[in-house]
Parts: sequence; structure tokens; C-alpha cells
Amino acid sequence: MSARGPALRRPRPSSPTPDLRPATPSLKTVTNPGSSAPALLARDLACMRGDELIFDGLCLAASAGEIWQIVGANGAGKTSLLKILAGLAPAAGGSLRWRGVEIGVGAEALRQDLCYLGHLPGITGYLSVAENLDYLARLSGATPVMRPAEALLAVGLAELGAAPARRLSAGQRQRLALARFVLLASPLWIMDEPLTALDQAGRELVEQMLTDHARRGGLAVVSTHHPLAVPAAHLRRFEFGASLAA
Amino acid sequence: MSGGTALTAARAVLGRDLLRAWRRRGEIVQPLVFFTITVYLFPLAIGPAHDTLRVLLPSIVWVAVLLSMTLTLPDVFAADHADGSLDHLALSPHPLALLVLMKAGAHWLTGAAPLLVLGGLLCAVFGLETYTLRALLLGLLLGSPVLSLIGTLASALTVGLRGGTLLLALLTLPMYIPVLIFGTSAARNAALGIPVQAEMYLLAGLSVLALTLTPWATAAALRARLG
Amino acid sequence: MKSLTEFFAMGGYATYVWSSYALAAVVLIWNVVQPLRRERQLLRTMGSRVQGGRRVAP
Amino acid sequence: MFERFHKFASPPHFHAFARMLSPWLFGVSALLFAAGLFGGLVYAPADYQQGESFRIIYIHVPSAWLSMFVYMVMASAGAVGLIWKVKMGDIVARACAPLGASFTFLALATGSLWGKPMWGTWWVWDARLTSELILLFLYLGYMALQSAIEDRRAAARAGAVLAIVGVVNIPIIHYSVEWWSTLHQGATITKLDRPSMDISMLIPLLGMTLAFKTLFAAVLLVRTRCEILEFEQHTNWVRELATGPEVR
Repeated sequence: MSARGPALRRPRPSSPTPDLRPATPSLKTVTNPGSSAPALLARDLACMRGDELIFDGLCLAASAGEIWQIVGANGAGKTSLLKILAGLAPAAGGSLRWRGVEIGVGAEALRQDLCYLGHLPGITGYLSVAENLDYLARLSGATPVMRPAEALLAVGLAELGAAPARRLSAGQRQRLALARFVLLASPLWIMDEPLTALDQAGRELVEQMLTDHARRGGLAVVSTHHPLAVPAAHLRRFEFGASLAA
Repeated sequence: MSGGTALTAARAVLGRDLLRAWRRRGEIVQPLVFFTITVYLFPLAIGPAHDTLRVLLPSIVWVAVLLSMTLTLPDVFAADHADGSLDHLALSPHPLALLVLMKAGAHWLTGAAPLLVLGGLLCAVFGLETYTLRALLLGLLLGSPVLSLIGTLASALTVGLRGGTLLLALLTLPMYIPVLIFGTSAARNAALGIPVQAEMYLLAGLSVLALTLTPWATAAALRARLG
Repeated sequence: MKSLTEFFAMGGYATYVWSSYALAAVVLIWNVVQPLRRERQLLRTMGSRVQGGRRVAP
Repeated sequence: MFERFHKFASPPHFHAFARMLSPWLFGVSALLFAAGLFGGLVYAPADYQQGESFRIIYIHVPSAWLSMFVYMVMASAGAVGLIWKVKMGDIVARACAPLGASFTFLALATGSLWGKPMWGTWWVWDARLTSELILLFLYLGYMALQSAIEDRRAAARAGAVLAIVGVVNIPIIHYSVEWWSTLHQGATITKLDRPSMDISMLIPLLGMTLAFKTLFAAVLLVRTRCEILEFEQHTNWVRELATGPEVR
């Protein structure tokens, strides 16, 4: 199956692509009333980095109320996958749907509902903590569910509101980036290694945030190596890299 | 569920860039010093003969403005690329073309406008007669949006590249040539007393053309490079 | 009609005319040969790299 | 009809098409070159003013036209690649640049070689020579950007944007340079007015122009094949091609 423009031809059945579709059908979560149709549906995703094919034939069907943990070897393409799911990077092949809407690079439907955390926290050093949160919130276009001060309190940065962000430690910057997730009611969370630089309290904070998010019927796609202490009913595991390294 | 219109996001981008520029106003002075040094290199090179300099001064100021622009342009996107906030610009549901237009506007206010003021001051100090000085300043005012807009596009194309500053200059200077030609010919004709409306209209036309076309190109360039 | 030497003299502009034609020949021939050689070299390296068992997607 | 055109959007079909067509184009351009050179150097009479040096026109004018034409091809291929997300568009745009730069350099060099006997200096601030020089800078800027970006796909997409902005700038630059330069030499041939050259001089020139164009088309197809091999080196059909019989 040559990686050409998206979905021009069905791949030949003989192609030995390992089928990564999760064996167990997605469980219907207790909290949300049973939107069984997958909110985020990826089929035969392929990704190139330069001339190197990172992965192809990747399928993922994620429904509301689930927390998908992406695990895999370094360089397996976890970050590339998350960037494709967020609509930041173009897939070299395959199709992606969010709530039934086909996503090319630059789809507004996905961005309206997305909250993304990359490797870098996205914090501007010259601005204060509160100014950073306010800027990123207004940029994302999502409706805040609480006042910014409450969000900062929730992530433990309440008294640092006016401090310039460049004086924060790496862990505090990560908490500031997480404050945006608490502040905005985005149904889709995509997080790339959120637990790095966080202390034990920080990890518990993230786990608690993810649990509340899933209970509210939100969907989260998280890449991390640490085991996530979240209720098993919501947790889904996506093995990556190992099964691909032919 | 829309948490604010595109205008609030645009105002947020503009406000944030201006606030950041204000917080690092110490660094904003550096291009101005470079500009002044460049302008005063030419009298040292050409010799102190006052009348030859009087004819050449407007053209020297224009060339110095062009060169100083290539200093301030790279960090329109470089800082955002470094701290990761560039992804959030691309991830916003609001039109990216509008947001990059705001970044170009912020650059014009913090990068280009000070150069215009300083250029006028240097020429006034030098004793350039007012009619030529007015033509020079009006030309700079009308032409400089093109410099910021095309510069922001080149900054988006070269974001995150090694040697990006040099590449940015290589991309922008050929496209600055029409503005340079009309700006300097306006100043030269003004010195001879010839009316300069033609050049002013052309410069304004170029600015409007750049204003309408480059934001879409800059948005496409960012999407191409962020991928 | 014109003798051979007259032809090459080009009415005194021989250097300019023939050097521009020579330059044109060099530029055009390089533009023809270089891509063809590169294509053959690309096919050969890719051919050997595949036999070398490098992982290539189905 | 669109279905047939769509077929060429996929690299394997375009590669096969290019492989089939380029030998023919090389043959045709060789014939045209032979006819054009004979016509230009031998058959056409000397110019009454410039004497024999005017024969440089048979190299200068076709390459000058082609340098502009190639940038248009590059920008439209880039636009196709960017707007309809057709990968072949980006690939063709990337393949055009070195060709365009070579023709622009050739036009500049022959222009100054022609100017030396006529105007007495190697470089004259003539409007068209100056815009040709700026066009060379645009090409060099495009190629510098392509080489600076490692990821081939991102480079091609960024290049497409630059080419489109460049093509909008070319008429502006040309007009402003015309405005700036007082030394005019009317274009020897414009499609509209009466050609200021005798018909026996004109035919070899059109012959040479056609020769240049077919050569450009042939070399572009070969360069595109190289880019396709590099863009698609991870795919199945390239692997079969590389290990296939015809690898000489």
C-alpha cells in the first residue's frame, strides 16, 4: 500500500499490515448515556518523518468517557501520532474523523473541542502566570467553566498569579499548562507526556483531572510511560512501536 | 459554545505581543542602534561633503531601514517556536490568517515604526529640507507595512531553521525592491521639487496588496512548517 | 556562400557569439546529463538498499 | 475527463508517463535545436546595425522567456499541490527550480555578452536585465529554502507558498524596475506589434524557443522522476522498480 494522498484506494488485502484494532470493543462507560459511536476514529493512519515511514495502517476508535494511554518505545512515533490526531501535522495516509467530521490539516470542528499539551508547555516567559493562562484560554476559543484564579488554585499556583512565568520551575510551568485543561470545558484532551517534570502530587493531580474528565464524558488521549491510576472502566491501552518493529 | 469571537483571539495575540515587546523594551533598542550606526557609516565612507550627502541621505535611510528589518523579523515566530506557543496559535479554531496579521501588526508597531521616527530625526538633525523630509517620512510610512507583512511571511517560512536570519534576508530583500525603488524615487523627486503623488499612491497600493494577500500566505507557510 | 573562416569570424564578434553559444551548450548539457545520472544512481542505491533487508513498508 | 487527469496525480502513474514521454521530447528538441542553430547561425542575414553579434539573440531571448515561464510553471504546480493537496504538484515545483535558475543565469550571461559589443560594458542597468537578475535571486531564495528544510514534504509545501508569493511579485518588480530605469530597449518581439526583425531572422528564433521549451519539458520529466523516487522511496512500487530488470 503506497502512502499516497489520503484514501485514494483501499489497501490491497494481501498487505501484511498488522491489524492494531483493539480486540475488546470499547466498554460503555457508566457516566455517559451511551454514545457508542466512536468520537475519534482513525483508520489506516500513516506518518512520515522526512523519508522514513514511522508507522502506517494505524487504526484507533475512541469513544467519549475513555482515557487512552499510548505506550511504546522511543521513536515509535507517539508524538507524531498525537500531532496528527490534534490536526497539527498532516498524515501521510489514512483518514481521521472527530464526531463524524472528516479532519484534514486545519479542521475547525476538531480545534473547537480540543485542548492540547505538547512537549513544550507553551508558556511565554515575559508574561505573568495569569496573563499566560488568559492568553491561551482566549486563543483556544473554548468557554471557561471557572474563573482563572480558581484554575490556578486547582493546580497549586494560586499565589504565583502575578509572578513572571520565566521564574517558574519546569514543574510549575507544566502545572500552568495543565491549568488550561481545568479552566476550559474541552471534550477532547490530547496530552504528550504530561507527567514529565511533575512531582508525586502533580501526578496525582493529573490522574484526578483525567478521571473527572472521563466521568464528565470527555475523551483523553495521553502518551506516558507511568502507569495511570485511573478507574479501569475508563482506561484503554494502545500498544505502539513494539508490534510494528518488523 | 464559542468562548469568544475571532476578534477577542486577535486582540489577545496583538496585546500579548505588544506586552511582551514592552517587557523586553531593553532589547527593542538594539535594532535602533544598528540603524543609527548604519546610517552614519555612509557619511564616513563618502566623505563629509555636505551637498552630496544631502542628496544621498534619504536613500541611505531607506537601505538602513530595510537592513534593520531583517534583524527584528526572525523573532516574530522564533520565540513562539522555542517556547511551544506557536502550536497553540495553529491550534486555535479562529482563522490563522487573522492571527498572523496581528503578529505582523505588532511587529510593525515595535519594529518598523520606531525606525521611521528615528530616521526622520536623523535626517532633521542632518538638516534635510522639510519638503524632502516629509516625502521621505510619508514614503516610509506608506511602504513599511509591506516590509512587516512580507517579513512576517518569510519569518514563518524560516521558523526554527539553522541560519534562519540569513535565509530570511535572502527571501525578503528581492521582494522589498519595489518599495525601495518607489520610496527612494519619491525622496529624490521631492528634493528636485517634482510632485511625488505618483510614488505615494504606488506605495499605498503595494501596502494594500500586501495587507490582503500575505496573511493567507503566512498562515499556509506556518501550516506547512508546523507539520 | 560564406567561407568557413568568415563564418567562424562572426564579423569580428567571434569571441562574444561563440562564448555565449559555448556557455549555452555547457548549461543545457549539464541540465540534461545531471538528472539522468542522478536517476540511475538513485535506482541503484535504492535497489541495493532493499536487498540489504532494510525495513520497507508493505 | 477529470478522472483521467486525476490518474496523473498519483506518483506511480506520473512516473510511468514521464518515463515513456521524455525520450520522445529529447528527440524532438534535438531536431529543433539543429534546425534553429542552422537557421540562426547560417541562414539568417546579419543585422544591419549590430552585425553578427545579434546572433546571440537566439540564445538570450529563448532563455529569458523560459526563465519567466519556468517560474510560472513552478508557482502553478505549487498552487495545485497546496490547494488540492496533490503531492505531484509539490514534486513538480521542486523539480522546476534548478532548471529555472539555470535558464535565468544563461539569460543574464548571454545578455551581458551581447551588451559588451553593443553598449561597451559587461553590465548595463537595462530594465529587463535587472529584473532578470532579481528573478535569479528569487530562484536562489527558493532553492536555499528547499535545502534548509530537512523534511522533504514540509520543504515542498513551504516552497509552494514562496513560489506563489514570488509569482505575484514578479510583475510588480518588473514594473518598478521599468519605472526606475531610464535606459529602455523596446522588446524586440511582442506578440502585439509588428516584429522589428526580418522574417528570416524571426523563424530561427521561434525555432530555438520551441527547442528550449521541449528541452525544458524533457528535463523536467527526468528531474520529476528523480524527485518521485526520493519522495516515494519507502513505497512498494519504488522497491519493485529499484530491483526491477531495467535498472541498467
